[in-house]
Amino acid sequence: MYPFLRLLIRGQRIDRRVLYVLLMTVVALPFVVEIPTPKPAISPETQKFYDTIEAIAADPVRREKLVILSTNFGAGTLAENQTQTDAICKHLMKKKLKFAIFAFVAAQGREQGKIAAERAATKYGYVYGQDYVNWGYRPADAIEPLLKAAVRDIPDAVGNDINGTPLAQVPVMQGVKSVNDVGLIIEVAAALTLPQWLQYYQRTGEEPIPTLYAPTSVMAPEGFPFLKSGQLQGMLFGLRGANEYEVLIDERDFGKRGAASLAYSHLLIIVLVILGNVGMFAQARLEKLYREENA
Amino acid sequence: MFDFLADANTVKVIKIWVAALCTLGIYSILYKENKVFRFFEHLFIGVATGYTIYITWNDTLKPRWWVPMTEKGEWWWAFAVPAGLLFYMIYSKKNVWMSRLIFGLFFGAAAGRSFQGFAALYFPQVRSAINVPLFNTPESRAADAYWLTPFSSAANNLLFLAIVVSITTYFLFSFEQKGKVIPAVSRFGRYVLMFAFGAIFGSTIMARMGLLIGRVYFLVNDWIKGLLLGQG
Amino acid sequence: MEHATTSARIILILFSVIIVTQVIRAQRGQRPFIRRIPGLTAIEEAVGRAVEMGRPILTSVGMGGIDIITLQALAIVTHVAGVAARFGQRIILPVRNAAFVPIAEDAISTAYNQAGRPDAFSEQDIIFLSGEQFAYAAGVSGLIQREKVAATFLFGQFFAESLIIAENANQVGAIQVAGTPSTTQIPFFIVACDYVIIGDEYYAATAYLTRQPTIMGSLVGQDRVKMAVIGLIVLGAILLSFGMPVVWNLFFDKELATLADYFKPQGTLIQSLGAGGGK
Amino acid sequence: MFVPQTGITLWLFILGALVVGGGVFFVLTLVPTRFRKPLIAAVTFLAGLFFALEFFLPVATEGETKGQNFLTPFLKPVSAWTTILQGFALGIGVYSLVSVHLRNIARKREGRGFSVVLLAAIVAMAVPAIWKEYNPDPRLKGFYEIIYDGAFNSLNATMYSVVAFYIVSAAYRAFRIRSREATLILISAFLIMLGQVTIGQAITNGIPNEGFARNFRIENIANWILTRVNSPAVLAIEFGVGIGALATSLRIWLSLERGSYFDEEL
Repeated sequence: MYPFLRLLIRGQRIDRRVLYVLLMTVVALPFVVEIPTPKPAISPETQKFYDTIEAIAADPVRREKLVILSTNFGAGTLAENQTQTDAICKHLMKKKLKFAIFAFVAAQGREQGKIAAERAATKYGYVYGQDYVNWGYRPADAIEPLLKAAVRDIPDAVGNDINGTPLAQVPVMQGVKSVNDVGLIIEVAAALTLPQWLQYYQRTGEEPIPTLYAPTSVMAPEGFPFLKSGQLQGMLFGLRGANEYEVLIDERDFGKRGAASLAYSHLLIIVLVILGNVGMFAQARLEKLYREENA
Repeated sequence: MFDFLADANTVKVIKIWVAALCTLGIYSILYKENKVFRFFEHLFIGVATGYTIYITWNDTLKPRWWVPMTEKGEWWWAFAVPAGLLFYMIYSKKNVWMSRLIFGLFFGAAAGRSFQGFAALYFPQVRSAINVPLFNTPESRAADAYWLTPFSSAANNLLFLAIVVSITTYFLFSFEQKGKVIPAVSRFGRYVLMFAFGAIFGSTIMARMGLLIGRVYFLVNDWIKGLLLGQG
Repeated sequence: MEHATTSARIILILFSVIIVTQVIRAQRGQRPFIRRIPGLTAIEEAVGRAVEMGRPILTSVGMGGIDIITLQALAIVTHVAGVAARFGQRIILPVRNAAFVPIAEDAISTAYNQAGRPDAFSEQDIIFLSGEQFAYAAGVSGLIQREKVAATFLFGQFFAESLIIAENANQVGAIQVAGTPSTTQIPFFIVACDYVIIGDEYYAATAYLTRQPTIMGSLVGQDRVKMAVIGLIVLGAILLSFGMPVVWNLFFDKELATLADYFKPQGTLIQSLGAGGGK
Repeated sequence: MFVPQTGITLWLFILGALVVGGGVFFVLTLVPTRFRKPLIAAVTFLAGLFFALEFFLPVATEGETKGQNFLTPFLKPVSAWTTILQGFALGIGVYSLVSVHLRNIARKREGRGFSVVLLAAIVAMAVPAIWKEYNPDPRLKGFYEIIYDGAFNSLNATMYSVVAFYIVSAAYRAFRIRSREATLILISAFLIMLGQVTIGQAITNGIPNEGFARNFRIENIANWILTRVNSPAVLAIEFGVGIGALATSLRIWLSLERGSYFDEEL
């Protein structure tokens, strides 16, 4: 009786282990087989992210100031945050900007920042200490007082770099004393680590420091109010943002292959949800038919 | 002894094997809770605790306390020992209240900072919520404006206000939400909330898939292709 | 804003006075009215059904450290423990912040004593799992699956691990109530839990559950401040449409020299006016 | 008084500080019960007062201390002391974890093998990590790399990625058109998903990207939802939570807070 309806009904009760196997295959496929996917549309917040760095590099005064690259993420969000950090390092080095890596929530943030910088340094001839520095990690609970102290005296508040040398003695930090010597703040985040910069650093100098945000997709929706209020000048919306940013700085790498897996995993969810709903309606219809028959 | 640990290549191979086994071990919970998962769960908690010990010592206590005290002669850092000991009074039956002194210190400090926190985080938000003029909007004066822009931007701003007001009404608790207007506004607020949560969920799928892609890329590229098939 | 501007001082002190007066008035016996939020019936129901199933209940105070939101979560978990204790039901509370273990032990053991069942409480059930976010999530998932928990009560700050915990509990058929001010994690709780307490309801939950005059008074004060902010926003938007940015300037983060400056559009106002995105 | 010392006098001063600190510690144990709560309230209030005053007090408008009030210079030492005291609290967590698992082993509880694994893992990570800072032996560095990159990093990333699987099963189960709210969540989630992925964007690629028509391109719809619906919604929720946090801070700062932790007899 009604075999077609009965088949549809099974669509709403697929065992979750089948779903997991389906997801694994759909995600792994693009890494085994080359699957073409269209180029991404560049979203406005990614374009603003790119334009801000370009504008600072073009401005003779601001390009001499220090860029703080805050890498607040751990191993958990490598696919998104590491791809973003790799692209940012390449862009900063392409534009010959001085930057400092700093982590204050995820302890491994300092190691992931180091890896990204070293990977790009070989290509762009950047030398540690000369062109960039790594301030290392400070515990999350002490960051607010530390930032408040760093408004006046960065080398003293931060203390020493990842190798233990006091910041005052690191060549790239020469002339960098107070918040007014910082030209740009870039926050790569896996959790809520943007407010500390906005609360205790961004607007404490003579003029507000342009701030860029590279969160995971889960944190990104909370960034839009800050873009609208002018507290943020640009944002990379997770892996999607990283993929678009890679297109803008034409350094396509992990972003492109990842985008294909992304597209098909989303398609899988959409198909499954449709199947689930169709199955539900089919069951309702079948029950109605039975009631009519027995009535 | 253990000289292989000095050779970079062997370390790289061992590292990839360990990482692959850990990855598959954790994924085994997707099938069902089993002994293999329990092993990697406990391994994970242990390694994570070990890392926290290392980071706390190496990045905080050594450079900011031990070195200044013993090498730079700043002897007053020694007061940190009795102060830090207050934490451990939680284990004393008689003097557990003393641990409340240091917790009180931290609660008080966090509370004291909340004034600046509130002003610095929410004042710009209030300004952006006010910054929604209902006519002669800046978008209508912008370069790429076309015939609809004045109306669409005014409508957008009105919607912005309606959403902020209705959701805040939903979160009012000091009176019963009766009558005709308030429950309707509150219900609209709840529907917008649900719509917004759906959007947040949709935009987060991207992030989670990104993580899975990272792991699958490692398994396929570094482990299977790199080690098993030797295309290293 | 490194130091308060004059208007920030006035606004913040005004808000603080509103809240503190309501708290003191409530403490002096004037019992304020708080409407019952639907989420709370869900908590009572969930504990009841969990007790029937006889399996332990898993609770969490979230991923925060020694902070205000985590203490608030502890108040709700303590209430749940009080209800469960009457039936001698076991409560498991894995903790992420080490320093919070003794505080939680204090609160939960008191709840069991007050319910007259000190025997049902065991210190073993309040354990520090790990400070690392996902080691904590792995530990909680393992606990949920092994203990086949009957219910989970997840309150406090959560991040990406929220769905790991909620979906594992869903698989063992646990009844789930969650409450978090972390906006980005609410959608995950909505799809995996039976009931979710959203944003500000989180603070209302403690007020209603504990019936503490202080917290109820504070909630009334918070409502007053919320209404004030909404009033200022609507007034500000209307005035701004007529080109008068006075309310906007009240919340400006630079010190304004004279009273007249409050009526003149400040530099960034024009630039931010253009920040609207809609076409 | 606070002058750095060297050599033997340094160690004498340190010993002196420990003795004085220990003395204060002992005196504290003698504080009678009825003064304990007021003392805690005073400590909490003063700690908060420092930061509140530093923020609220007017600042010098010119001269050497421009933009500072008399409390601002103390921010740095307070930050240093906060960092260090936070570090001291680490012992509690390690103690409570280790004691639970040692008890499992001692009492031969079921699953004690896993407790051995856990304790061994703590040592296997902490010892080489700290030791490598003092001993440049490459074998140590190699072992640390295996434990950190091989085990810790992969466990962390994998556990995080498990969420992707749960998203699929949760979405499949929850996104059903059975209530008005569930349908709203389903529609907005779909629109955002399609708007963010190249395949979704391809559906509406045909529509020109300017003028009125551009509002029907899927990525612009998704962007409109995120900027025109999500932004005010998140803003309104965060307001409530922010005011709630401010109220809770005030109650704790002024020790008005009640509830089991605060009322307990000391």
